[in-house]
Amino acid sequence: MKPAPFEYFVPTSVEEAVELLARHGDDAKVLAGGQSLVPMMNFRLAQPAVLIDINRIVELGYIREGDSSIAIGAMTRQRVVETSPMVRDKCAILSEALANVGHQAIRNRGTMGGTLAHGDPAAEVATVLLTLGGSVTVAGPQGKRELSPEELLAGPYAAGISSDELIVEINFPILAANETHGFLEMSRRHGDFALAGVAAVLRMGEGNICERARVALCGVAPTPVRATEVENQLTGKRLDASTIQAAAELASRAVDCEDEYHASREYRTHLCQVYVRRTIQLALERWGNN
Amino acid sequence: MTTMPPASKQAGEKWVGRSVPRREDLRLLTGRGRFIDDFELPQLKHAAILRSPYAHAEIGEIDVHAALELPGVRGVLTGREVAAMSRPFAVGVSPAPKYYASAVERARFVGEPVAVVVADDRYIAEDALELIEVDYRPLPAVVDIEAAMAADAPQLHEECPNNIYSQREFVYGDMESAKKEADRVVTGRFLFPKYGSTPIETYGVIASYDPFADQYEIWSNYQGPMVGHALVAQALGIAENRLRWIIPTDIGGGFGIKTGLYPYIALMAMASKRCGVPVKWIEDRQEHLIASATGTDRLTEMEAYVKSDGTILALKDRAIDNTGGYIRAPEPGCAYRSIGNHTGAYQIRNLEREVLVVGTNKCLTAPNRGYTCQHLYFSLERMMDKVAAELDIDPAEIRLRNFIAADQFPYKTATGGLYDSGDYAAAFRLALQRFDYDNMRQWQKEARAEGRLIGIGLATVVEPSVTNIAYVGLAKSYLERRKEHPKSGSGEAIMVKMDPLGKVHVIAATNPQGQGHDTVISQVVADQLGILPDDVTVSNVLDTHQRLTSITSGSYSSRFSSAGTTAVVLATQRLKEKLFRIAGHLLDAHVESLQNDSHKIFVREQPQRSIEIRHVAGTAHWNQSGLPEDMDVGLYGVGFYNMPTSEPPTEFDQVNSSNTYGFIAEVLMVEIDPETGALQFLKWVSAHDAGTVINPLLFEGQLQGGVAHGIGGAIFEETAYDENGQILTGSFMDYLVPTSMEIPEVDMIHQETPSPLTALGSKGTGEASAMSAPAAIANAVADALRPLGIEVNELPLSPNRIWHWIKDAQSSPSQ
Amino acid sequence: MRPVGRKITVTVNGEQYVREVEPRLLLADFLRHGLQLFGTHVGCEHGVCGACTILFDGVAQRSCLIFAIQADGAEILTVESLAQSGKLNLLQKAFHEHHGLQCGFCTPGMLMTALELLRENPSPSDQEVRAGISGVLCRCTGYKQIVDSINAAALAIAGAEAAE
Amino acid sequence: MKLQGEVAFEANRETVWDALNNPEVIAKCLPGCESMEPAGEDVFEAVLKFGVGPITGQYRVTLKITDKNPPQTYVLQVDGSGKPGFVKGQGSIKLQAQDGGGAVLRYDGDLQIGGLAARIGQRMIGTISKQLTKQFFSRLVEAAESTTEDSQDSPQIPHPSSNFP
Repeated sequence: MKPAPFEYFVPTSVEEAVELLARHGDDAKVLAGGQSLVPMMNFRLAQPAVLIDINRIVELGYIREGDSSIAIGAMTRQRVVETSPMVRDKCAILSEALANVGHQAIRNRGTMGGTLAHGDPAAEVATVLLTLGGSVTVAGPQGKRELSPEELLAGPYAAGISSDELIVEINFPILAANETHGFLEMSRRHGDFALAGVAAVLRMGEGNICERARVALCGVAPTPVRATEVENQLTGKRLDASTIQAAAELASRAVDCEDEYHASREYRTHLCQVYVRRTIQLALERWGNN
Repeated sequence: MTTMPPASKQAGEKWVGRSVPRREDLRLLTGRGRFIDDFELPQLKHAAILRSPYAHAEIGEIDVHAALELPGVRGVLTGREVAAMSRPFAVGVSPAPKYYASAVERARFVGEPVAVVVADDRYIAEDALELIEVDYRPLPAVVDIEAAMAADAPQLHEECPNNIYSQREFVYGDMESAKKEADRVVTGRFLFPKYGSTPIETYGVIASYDPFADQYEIWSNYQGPMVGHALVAQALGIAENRLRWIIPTDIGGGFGIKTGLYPYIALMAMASKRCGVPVKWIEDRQEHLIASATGTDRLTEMEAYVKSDGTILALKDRAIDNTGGYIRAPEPGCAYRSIGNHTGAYQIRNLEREVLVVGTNKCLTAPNRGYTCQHLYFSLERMMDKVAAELDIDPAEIRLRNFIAADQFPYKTATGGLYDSGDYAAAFRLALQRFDYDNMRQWQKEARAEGRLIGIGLATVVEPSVTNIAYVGLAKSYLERRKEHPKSGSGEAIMVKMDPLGKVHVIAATNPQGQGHDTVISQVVADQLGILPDDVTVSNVLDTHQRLTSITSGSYSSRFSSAGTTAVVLATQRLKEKLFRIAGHLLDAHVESLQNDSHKIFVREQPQRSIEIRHVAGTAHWNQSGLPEDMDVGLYGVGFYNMPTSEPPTEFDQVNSSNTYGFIAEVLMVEIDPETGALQFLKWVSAHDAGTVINPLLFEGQLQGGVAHGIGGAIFEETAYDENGQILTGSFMDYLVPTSMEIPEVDMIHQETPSPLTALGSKGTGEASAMSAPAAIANAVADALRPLGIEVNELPLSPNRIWHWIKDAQSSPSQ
Repeated sequence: MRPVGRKITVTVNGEQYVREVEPRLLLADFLRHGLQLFGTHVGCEHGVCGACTILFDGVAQRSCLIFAIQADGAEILTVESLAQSGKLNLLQKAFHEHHGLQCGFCTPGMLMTALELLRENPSPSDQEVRAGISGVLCRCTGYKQIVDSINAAALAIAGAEAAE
Repeated sequence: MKLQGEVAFEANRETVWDALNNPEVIAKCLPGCESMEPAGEDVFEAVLKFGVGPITGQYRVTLKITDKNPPQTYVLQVDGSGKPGFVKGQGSIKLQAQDGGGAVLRYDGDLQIGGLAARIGQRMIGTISKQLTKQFFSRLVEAAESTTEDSQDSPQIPHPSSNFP
């Protein structure tokens, strides 16, 4: 298990990286944390002719608190975000979701931009972004553009980014005082890819009325997906066991997955329902405890 | 069990029984261990293996030109060259399918070697693999045990019609009377999956061929048995003394799986010869997961003939094992290894058994921690619970009613096993008490009433250790066996020598993979000589040219703590005898009148008549004429111990397949999430009787490790295939080795009933709960799901599987 | 390894090395075969087993998922750095006393992981220890005695610090 | 692995049938098709190179069309091998004319994926195979429609979208 040969570039600025991407096109792959790419290269399932290592673009490592969102540089390591007191305080769902990404040594090197650019169907960070409705800034030959999470996840493996573009920043909205959240996932072992995972953010009003619901699922479709029918069902309802259950039952409509060795399609579909319910309940409990 | 701090270092104390921390740790904790990939040789080149992507395919032309032209490539060895340079490996069935170190005309499982590239480094060797063009002509594949025997199944080998490698029927006792006497028959059908142990260090071989001496030198982390040495020499067509085989001191885990490594030794020996350079091959994880070895999968159908009071009169079973694309020694051992303990911990005097070993397009098998005892006990212990349920007797009670009693030892089983010692009921009761069994049963009732799925699982099993190689003979009938030389044995060799200053060095070839043999040896020798463990150094390298070995050498079947330590005692006693004879000669005293402490030997009744041990030792080395006249020079002792109970099978197919027999009782409780099928352990007590415990710290380590393997097999691990023979678990992302988060705290208790066969009374304990945990967990899950009418007859107990069971049960109309 | 590619300067266990590396050379292979530091072990080469875990600029990472060329200018610590002057450090000592290892193959990765764990959380609960080492697979011990070892090391380190 | 689906065309059935039988069109619709050469009647040898997410694939594939029943059905056989292993499959393609013009294509295939991609990419290959299949048919729709718009003689095949990774 040794990678095939490749040409190696190590730009120190975004401009330089973008220029290299433009020059090498589809032959090139961006190397960020490498926690998904390098295993595939070691298996020789990925054989990029050119590797553009962006680990030395120091300008891409930051966490900045804004008025309504947190801007995170693409090369910020997942573990840094997970343990950031500010992130824990302002966007706890992100810290909670990150704790489910592999193991600590993986998160120590894995980056925020890397996980989004890889776009795994079970990716927790993308799921949170989809739930929060944040944005991703990419740099390309035509300059920078901003993508919604939906645009980023237009198809499997972050199909929304073209091969000459580079993620430079991710914006996560800050959770408002009237919002509560939950993130839960089920995996075979601690740290494994989720069989099914759920992120939920609920804007709550008087008397446990859900004013707005954002719910996304991971591991159950070609990309992380919003469970819009669940959201619609929750919106405007007073949350209790029966309204939550009624909404959870609609989770299966968002599922589009294959039978595979660890879980049948039917089982995954069912897990969504259970985990949506549990996640909403968790969010509600947190709201109640506030 | 608490571990004791190391003893104060005073001579004369007993060291056996103490938690002495391991001397091995010092190098392993500091990065100074020496594992196979840490060895380098001048001019060493590196091999990579091209492997079949097909489960079953004819192999046409192999075009290696482009690979050979790649700079840095030193040569390529193809399957046809392997066939020209070697013979098929011998195996204990006839007719035997031809199995070479590489596929020749046909590949029979995904990952079977097809060619070897030798290059300046592994990176280039892997580049070259991509340049080899192989003309594969795919054939239909079969992976299912029963489908393999069907008339229209793809045939793997013309020598083996219906893909059957081995088939035998056995009858022990008086089945007819037992059947007549029985009040009921309880039946079961069980499928045990294919999984391995995935040691964190993979296989590795360094092979160097000397064309002038026509001799091979091999370094490898092969774990034994050294019958592998004979098999490789035979395959290479050379005398065994031309194959020097060295096994480094440090091996990164074995668990039986590394017994499957020897064909690669032959392959790399040929690659070295073909390319004219020493060759190193380190298996990568993908190669390991798809093509090294796993345990067999097994289909068992079992019938129990029982009395209404729960007495089990007889068992009838049919078990089909699957050794994959070929059958490789020590297989068909999978089917026969546990025959001596086939009736487990119970007094079952009658048994009818049919055994089949079939081939499918799966990777090959090897012993895997427990070597099919987990398969046996999965069916036997599930049957005990089914009998209990059928008769409405508590599952603990049914076991107590059928146990072999303490006063029946040594106990000869119906199949010829000779259980050396034990008190099963006492050990089991200890476990039940610690678990608070009666109260827990009551609590379970209450929890069930609340709708919770709580299950209590029991397994009470016999842990056989120290294989007697005779059992492989059962693959052939008595008439066939009679034409061959009988085979038996379990021998282990140790040499202990004393230097001129009276310090001791032990020369061992026990081939440990982390069990701490060197520490144990120092404890045992210290006790025998009355000295300190620190005064004993140990060199433990298996080198067929420099160490005493036998066919049975190696570390497998939990041999060391009993056979190995007995050889240590014998060797030390012989050294001591010689030391005393010299001392008697120098003191002019009878040997029988002498005694020693850590420094001197003295006359018991006149302690002032003494001589320092170092002076006795010094005399032996420095003044050889000062020795007694009839004594040869050299101050050493050799112990070569073979268990007296290792005998060939009888004409009635009875065989003592192992030599010491320990006991394990598992009592555990699980809760299943009815919504997700996820399983959680609530409580677990595991009682073990492995005779005298030599080092409680190390003993506990073996037990905890066994639990983890048992949980792996029960819940997480499977070498899974699709219907075309494509492997689905080719990485650690899909082959699920339990992490620290999946293994619960297990409360270990132990009881000691010493073995009369070993010098210290110790038995083996290295396989432990790997044998019993799958059965106990399955019983717990079955107990939890009983209210839903669900049968548990298959592993692994993944949440997906459990959830589907629950769903099917809930959607099927209630009876 | 062939001396092609680019020159890197890397500090390993306090010693500076200047070497030429091919870009695709994995850091684990560089440490082992390039620098002959065989203490770091390779168990899966896809980032799951954790045996190759080292400290890269002070942080625990898989050396099988990093190219050696990326270590240019980095400070790396491997298991060989732990014992000083022929003496085990407190973590190693705890592993020795509590039988936190058997075959020793996962041990280097386990130690480097535990080192980071105790640095970040000097008195972890059992569950935190288990979560902390969950990225390193051990097939021998069943983890129990590793958890015991790390707990004991935490106490020993706290004791030593209090004594200072 | 089952690959099943339905694709609606604005183009009429005959036009779609022609596109389905035009090697040039097929070559342009196959994701990552680098070359496609005839190798007998209704048999083609193609080289496919694609990248989905981290995975790069290169296959040499033989495509064989059998059981032709113009303009309604045929059976497509695929047999290929390459760096990440091999693919082997067979699928039926059925065309049905729609009342208000246009056509519906139903495909129903069984794909076997072996080797490296199967054993490592277990959780990815289903998604990827479906993605590539969808991509083929969406390109076919474009191709058939542009044929209708322009002339039957010189089909203007759009280039594969460049942002496909």
